[in-house]
Amino acid sequence: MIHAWPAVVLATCLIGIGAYGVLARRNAVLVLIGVELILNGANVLFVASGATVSVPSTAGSVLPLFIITIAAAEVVVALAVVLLAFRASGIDVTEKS
Amino acid sequence: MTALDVALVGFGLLALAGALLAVTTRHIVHAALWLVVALGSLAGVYLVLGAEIVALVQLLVYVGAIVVLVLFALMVTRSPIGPSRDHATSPAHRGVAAVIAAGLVALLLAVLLPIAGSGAVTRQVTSNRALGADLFGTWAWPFELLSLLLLASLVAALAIARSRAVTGKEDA
Amino acid sequence: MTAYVVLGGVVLAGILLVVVALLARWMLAPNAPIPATLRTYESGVDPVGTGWAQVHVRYLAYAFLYVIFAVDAVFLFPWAYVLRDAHLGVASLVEMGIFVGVLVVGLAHTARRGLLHWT
Amino acid sequence: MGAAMSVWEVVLRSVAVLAAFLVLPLLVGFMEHKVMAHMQARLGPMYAGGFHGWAQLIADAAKFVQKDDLLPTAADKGVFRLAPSLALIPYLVALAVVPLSPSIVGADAPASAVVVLAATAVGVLGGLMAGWASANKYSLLGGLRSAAQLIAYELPMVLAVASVALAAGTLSLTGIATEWRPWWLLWQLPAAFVFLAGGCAEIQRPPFDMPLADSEIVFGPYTEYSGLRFALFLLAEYAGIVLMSLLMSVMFLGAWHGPWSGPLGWLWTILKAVPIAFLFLWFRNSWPRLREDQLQRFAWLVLVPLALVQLLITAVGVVMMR
Repeated sequence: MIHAWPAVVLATCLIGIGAYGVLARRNAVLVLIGVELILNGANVLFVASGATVSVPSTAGSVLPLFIITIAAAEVVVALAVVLLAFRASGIDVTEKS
Repeated sequence: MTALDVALVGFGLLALAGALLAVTTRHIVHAALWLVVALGSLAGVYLVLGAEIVALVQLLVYVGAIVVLVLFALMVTRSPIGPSRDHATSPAHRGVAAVIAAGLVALLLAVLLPIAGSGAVTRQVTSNRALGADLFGTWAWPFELLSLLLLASLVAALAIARSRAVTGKEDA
Repeated sequence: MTAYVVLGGVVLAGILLVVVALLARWMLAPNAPIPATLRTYESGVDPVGTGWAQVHVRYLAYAFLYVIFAVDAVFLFPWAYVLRDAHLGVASLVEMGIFVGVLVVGLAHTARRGLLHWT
Repeated sequence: MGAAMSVWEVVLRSVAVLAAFLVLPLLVGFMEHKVMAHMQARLGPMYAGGFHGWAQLIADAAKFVQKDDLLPTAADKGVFRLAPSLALIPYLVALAVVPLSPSIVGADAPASAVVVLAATAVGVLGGLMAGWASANKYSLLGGLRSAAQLIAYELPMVLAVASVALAAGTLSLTGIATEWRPWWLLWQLPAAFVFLAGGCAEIQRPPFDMPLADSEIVFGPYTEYSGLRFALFLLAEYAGIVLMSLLMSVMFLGAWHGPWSGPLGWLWTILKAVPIAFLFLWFRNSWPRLREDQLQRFAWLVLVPLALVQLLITAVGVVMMR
């Protein structure tokens, strides 16, 4: 037996914290961290509803998998852009390793 | 409170603490590491909620791949040890952000809590077999589309990361 | 899912191991640091600048590749349960073939653009 | 494993896993001392403990505990302190789900094969954190190399594990070993090769030890570590050899399948793991280090395509035989 509301509160707070991170940060990577928290809040909601509905359903597990995939694609492109911006700011990041 | 509830609340509090520190710390690399704490505890939350595959994928992909990529990006750009003031926003800015975030939380709670209900229900454990059957049956088309999305983002990211336009030189 | 309770116990045991080991060190080991031993080690030469140095962006290309393929690999796991299924088996083989095939195009593209060759 | 498990059983299982985690790496470490010595026409340790220096590593541990544990001034103290545990504990978790026989297993998780992969993926952070927090250029470079290498070789390993999981139709290591048939030795041979190479790179042993590369970057992410914290990293490396050998044995060599496998199954699993551990030691003595870019190219252009071909062979095989 489990209660649904703690998971809902957790998801909501994660989304709130993520939103704060997006709004209050200026570094692009830190903004990205906020976005990840929001996406995870959504995942918690999906998994929690999958676990507490009366009829068994797998959507609560499939959709988080999709979200994680989309998050991966989003992070890859976002970080490429961040890197480009960093190079554009005139700092040479091509120093030999 | 049942044993599952206790476990859920425990992991949840840990996740919230990690998330809060991730968005407030002044150490840039620490922010990514606190994100690891948050994401790892969320894997625990998913386990408590009976979603085994999601929990393991969270660790494998989110912690093992996405956060590592973020750390890479931080380390090839600028990530000195110690607090960094370059990116700090003003207290007023942060205050406004906090108010908006709190409003968002209140709004979502007002909508979602009544739906969640307050009684204890039986936990549904997602069977890995049923998950596979639905993924390749019901969700086949979105699944295929995801491969195109991944291809597009890979090609785009490599093109951006290697664009000559900015540095004017090609190295590698 | 009870197995995961044991895994939780194992993680606690691991933390306990580290704590006990460090406690033993705290009791047994001397602690007499001098500035020279606490300085960053750079092969006996005086350290230059701070510890942070910019390193090559090329490492990022590998990380990009890995993230993309790691999520691809995720879908292989549920597939293991489906492949023997009488209805979905062949269909899932075709679906997975297309999915992986699209990503292999990405890998081929990366290799063709020479990202895996250093000069 | 029953649905209800008493607290005592959980404690007992955790302690048993911890004991195995502490003893087996020592055995492998001692084996390395001796094997390496004899391959180089030496005797290796001969004094500690009397008989052929069997207690050498215990003596080493006692020495490590008594050494001054330096914390560089410039380092990020918290992360620096935490990194060794983060490198060590994932291997402990992974070891807990590896079965020695159908009944002897620390935690029989339904998707234990994925648990192993998830644990090793988290372990990547240990080296990266150590490298960054040391405030040392060699360390940072080593940490980045280490993470780049681990993620590059994690992928072929995931694909190889997926191949046997497909063949067995389950994600449980116990299930995979139960379904194993002798002809899988041939059917899953490419996957076994990919897993062996990936495993060797995963534990950063020569010829895949670029992150440490003592002649180029001192000792990579561990440059600034001394005393006990350094010993924890070493323990993680040898625990890695144990883990990879046992996994090879369970997934590709049939684990407890063999004569008298009923009562002696666990012995078969271990006996099959020993030659694999020997291979890891042999590699170290025979092969020079690869170059950083050769390493990445080998992973992406040899192992990954090979593993994908293996996946195709496995999948078509499963569908045909259904």
